[in-house]
Amino acid sequence: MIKKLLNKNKEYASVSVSTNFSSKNLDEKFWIVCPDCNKDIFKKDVEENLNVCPKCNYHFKMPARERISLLIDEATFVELDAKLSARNILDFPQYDEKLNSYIDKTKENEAVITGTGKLNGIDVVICVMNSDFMMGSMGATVGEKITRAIEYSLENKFPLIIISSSGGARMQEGIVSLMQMAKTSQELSRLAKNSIPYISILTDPTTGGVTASFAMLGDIIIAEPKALIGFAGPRVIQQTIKQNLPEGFQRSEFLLEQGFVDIIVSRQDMKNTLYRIFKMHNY
Amino acid sequence: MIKKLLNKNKEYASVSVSTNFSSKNLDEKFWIVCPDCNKDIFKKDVEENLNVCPKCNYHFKMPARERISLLIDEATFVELDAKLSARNILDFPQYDEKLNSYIDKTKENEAVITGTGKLNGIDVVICVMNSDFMMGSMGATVGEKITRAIEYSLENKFPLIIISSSGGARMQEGIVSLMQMAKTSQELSRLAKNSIPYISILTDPTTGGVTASFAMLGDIIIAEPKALIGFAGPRVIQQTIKQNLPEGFQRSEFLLEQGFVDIIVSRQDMKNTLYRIFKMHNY
Amino acid sequence: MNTNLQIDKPILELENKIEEFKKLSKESNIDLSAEIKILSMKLENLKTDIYENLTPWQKVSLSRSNDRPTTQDYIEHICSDFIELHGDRLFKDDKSIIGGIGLIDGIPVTIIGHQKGKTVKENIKRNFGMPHPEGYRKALRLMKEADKFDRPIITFIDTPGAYCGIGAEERGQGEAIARNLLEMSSLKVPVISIVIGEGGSGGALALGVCNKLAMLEHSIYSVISPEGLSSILWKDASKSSEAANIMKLTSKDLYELNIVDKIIKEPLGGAQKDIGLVSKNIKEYVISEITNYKKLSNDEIILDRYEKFRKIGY
Amino acid sequence: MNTNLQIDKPILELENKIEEFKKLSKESNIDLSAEIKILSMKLENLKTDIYENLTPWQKVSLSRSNDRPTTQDYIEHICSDFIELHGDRLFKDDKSIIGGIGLIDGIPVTIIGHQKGKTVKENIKRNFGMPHPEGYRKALRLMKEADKFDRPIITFIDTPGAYCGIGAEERGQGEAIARNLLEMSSLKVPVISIVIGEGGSGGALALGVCNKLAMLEHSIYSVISPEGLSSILWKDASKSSEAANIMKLTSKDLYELNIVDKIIKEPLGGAQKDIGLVSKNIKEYVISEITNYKKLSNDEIILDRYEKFRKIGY
Ligand SMILES: [Zn+2]
Ligand SMILES: [Zn+2]
Repeated sequence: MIKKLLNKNKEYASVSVSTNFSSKNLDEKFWIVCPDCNKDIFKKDVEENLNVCPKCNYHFKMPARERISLLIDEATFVELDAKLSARNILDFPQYDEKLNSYIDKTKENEAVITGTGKLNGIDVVICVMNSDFMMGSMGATVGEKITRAIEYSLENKFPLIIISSSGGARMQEGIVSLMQMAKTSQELSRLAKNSIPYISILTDPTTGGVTASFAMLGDIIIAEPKALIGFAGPRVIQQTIKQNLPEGFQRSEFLLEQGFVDIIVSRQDMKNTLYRIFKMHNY
Repeated sequence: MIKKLLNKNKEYASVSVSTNFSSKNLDEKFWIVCPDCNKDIFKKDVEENLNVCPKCNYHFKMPARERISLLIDEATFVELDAKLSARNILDFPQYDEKLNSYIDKTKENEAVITGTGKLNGIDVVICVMNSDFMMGSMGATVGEKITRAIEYSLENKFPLIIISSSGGARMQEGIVSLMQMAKTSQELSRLAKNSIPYISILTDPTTGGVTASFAMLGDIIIAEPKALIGFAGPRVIQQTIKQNLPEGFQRSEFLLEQGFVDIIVSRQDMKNTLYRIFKMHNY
Repeated sequence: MNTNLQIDKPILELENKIEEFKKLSKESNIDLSAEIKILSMKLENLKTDIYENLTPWQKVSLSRSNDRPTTQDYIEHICSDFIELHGDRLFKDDKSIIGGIGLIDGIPVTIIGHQKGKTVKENIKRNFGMPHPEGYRKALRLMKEADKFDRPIITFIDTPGAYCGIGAEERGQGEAIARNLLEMSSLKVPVISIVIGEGGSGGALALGVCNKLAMLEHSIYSVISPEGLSSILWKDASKSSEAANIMKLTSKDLYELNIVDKIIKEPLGGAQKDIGLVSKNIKEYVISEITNYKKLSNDEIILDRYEKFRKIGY
Repeated sequence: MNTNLQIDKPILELENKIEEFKKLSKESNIDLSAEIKILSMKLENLKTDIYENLTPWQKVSLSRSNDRPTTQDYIEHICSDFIELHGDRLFKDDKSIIGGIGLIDGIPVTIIGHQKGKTVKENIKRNFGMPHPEGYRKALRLMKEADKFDRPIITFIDTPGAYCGIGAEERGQGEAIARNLLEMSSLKVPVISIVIGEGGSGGALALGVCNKLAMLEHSIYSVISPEGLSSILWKDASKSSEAANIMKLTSKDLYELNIVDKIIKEPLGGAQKDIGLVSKNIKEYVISEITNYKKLSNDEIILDRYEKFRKIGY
């Protein structure tokens, strides 16, 4: 079923390939080099393998809509607040232009897609951040959409899934974007008080204000293999401390070791793992 | 007032001096060597200074009854469960003899004194562990007396003070002594739920099962300067890891640095500090 | 292992003898069936005799032996599904304690236990089942999650004790254990603890503030190790066997002291002879207790646990 | 300091001139009182003119200047008694955040704030007011104690941001900040936050999930530093002044954005010119808010805080 969906949504798959994969030679239409194992791989093999390197299990980025197809039963997804789009609250220079160009490019209105659907028959609320849209940064609209999704989860008692991938707060919305960290976190506190499970899924990259708010607040925190996860980005840290960072620093496996991630789950097993978790929460 | 009390209870003061102070020469009746600053000090000067070295503020051990005099307003202390004494639950060899010899030597029935009294007019419950009695070890009776004191605090809504000094669980009472850690801690959980403040005072030495239960559970944890505080004793650690321990390891100042002690308070300031704390808790 | 073999030595000798007789009978075509039958009966009696009369020190050895089933083994046998969860969300994932959520007969539970290794390599990874503070903090985090989602908690106790070391002290070994004792007392869900091997002091109790405490027949639970006691009492760690004799650390002792609620039988020779059977016994016990506690309110569950410990020693 | 002097340069020049006139007048016995009066009026106007028209970047500089009063200064001035408490009970006492209990006009409160140093030595000890995770965890511990004993919480915000470094990431800087945001939202006591200097991003917000947010007039609060923004936008950290202009980071900006509830006036020249006065203003504000919240139930206090943040941005 997944393969079929991927074929259907081929547009997304190829977008991700052209923007994220590095090419080695003129055959770049067909072959790419895996950034992790450095091997040549046939592009189509990656695409048909959920954007996962068939040789080393490296997880390439996956477009947000494909993630929904991956996890939500066919034809059950109902999007929430699809029309909500960012506004230039601070009259920040060139922000409007930037927004419009991302809207054109991604055919999405914001850096998060929220909605409800069924996961192997279980009603869930799902938010998927879209790192193709302004690096998945969180401004007022992203914060609002996530907050409303949590409220939807609260009202309907559906478990909540948030798939993060973000560069952090959206600087063009200044302090308002910072405050979205508090806004989303406090909404999660209401969810927690009502004992509705929230599963946070961290994908490459999850940093900044998203890491420092809802992404780290899951009842269970799942990471995809080798995803970059941190508060400060590695370059900023390197500039600050003026020394090299240890191998594997801020990767999923490191966070597991340090005690901040519950499990690392490959894309292929994600839906079933979520299903098992919800079963263990009486769904 | 303190000085007067010390003179009144001279018996205790001299007990502590003879057992705890190392002597340097034949004048040991008058002079002692401070184990911290290594200076010769006139024994009487120490005794008149609350068993604190006047040269370096080293806190010598202070007998349990003197601690009560130090903190509780004159003639207001009412002892609880004074008669309760340990029993040889496990028929442990030579335990009865050992108990009797300590009872003879210390004129106390157990390794903790519990009671109620006023601290600058504020009603409090106070427990003082007595390291002269079998190293202040906690068996069933110590656990029971502390538990009852907590219950007394709970019933009367008096703030609780426990002054710890203990080598840990009493091995002669085996598993029953281990379980006192749970018994006292769960009673503190009731106190906490009722928002009655509990101040834990750590004195030299506080280790083992006492550290791993009520001693570490204060709303505010106060340590006397340079007290040894730890779970495992330093000798055991040294034997295990086969390397020297860092300077100052497991001392009050180290625990403050590591985040496990709120404040270090000298004996001279203890009563007033407690008073200020209770004032800030609406007493 | 050594001690295990020592305990089993007469059994193995007799088993060998029976084998010889069988071989002889077959090769020489002599009818030795009567003799073999007698020897087999003798063997059964010998086994029973040895394993029902293990000295405390033999039990200590058995409880520590490398081939004794661990928390992981029992989880595998009693859960139809299990997901291990990691980390204390503060400092580390301590591998000497494992925990996660699982299904037992369709009932969601949280299971937490000390984890020893069976090989040297695994034991190094597991720190021989001796947790650092972060292990207890991971356990507490998982217990609070269980509390939030109303899942009964099962803990498996199997540790020589909390680790003794600089890092452990620096990060508050005492605080971590104490915190668990306090927080476990107010859990609204039932906690069933089972000592499956070594119940070593505060490091064991930090997972053991429970509504019901069970022990596998040959497991032990004590305030100090026999080696520790013997070196304190007689300045001689080699008298551990004598120390064990006076310590009251066997399941039977603790049952008689009213501290243990249930002794779960092991097959002759110990749990490793039939993990399936022991797991079945554990599972039945756990399910029956969970069923009992279903009838109680949250407050009653807390009170039940409170009363269990309140009365100990007085 | 440098920038402070820069801002004050015309003021100092005029002050010097007045001094010269006075000296001249005295020495030469000439009556210059008319001139001096005019110059003094001019000085007052100049001061007002400069300090009421500070550019955002000047405010950034002022908010960071070494002589700006810190959390400790305000605590000393507003509390009749204060006891600093230490440690997160997990890993460390982080000295870039201080906290404790105190009395303000006899009312018990918990006060927590970022702490910068005024000297290099002190700044190293305080890590320039940039907390590690253990700082936020200490703050949370103290806030939960406040909640338990029904003490209002006052937080002083003054940090360049949460520290960026290996240890901070290893111990979960993101988790620590996130946890505070979540836990602060369910505190049953009122939280009054006051930005006294630099409000730097998530590291500031982790002490700022409050019922009322006040800012000292010349303090700033932003999602990123002007240097950071300028290097992202123009690959050039030197254009910080331009960045500051578009960031909306002054107290006035935040007041107009409905994020700040109150601007606390500073004397001309900045808070360091009259700590007593600024402290008095802070104290009055805090007491009036605490008095207001006394009338609310726990649930109403939580709801009040919730609504404050719920509406931000929409
Ligand atoms: Zn690869
Ligand atoms: Zn001295």
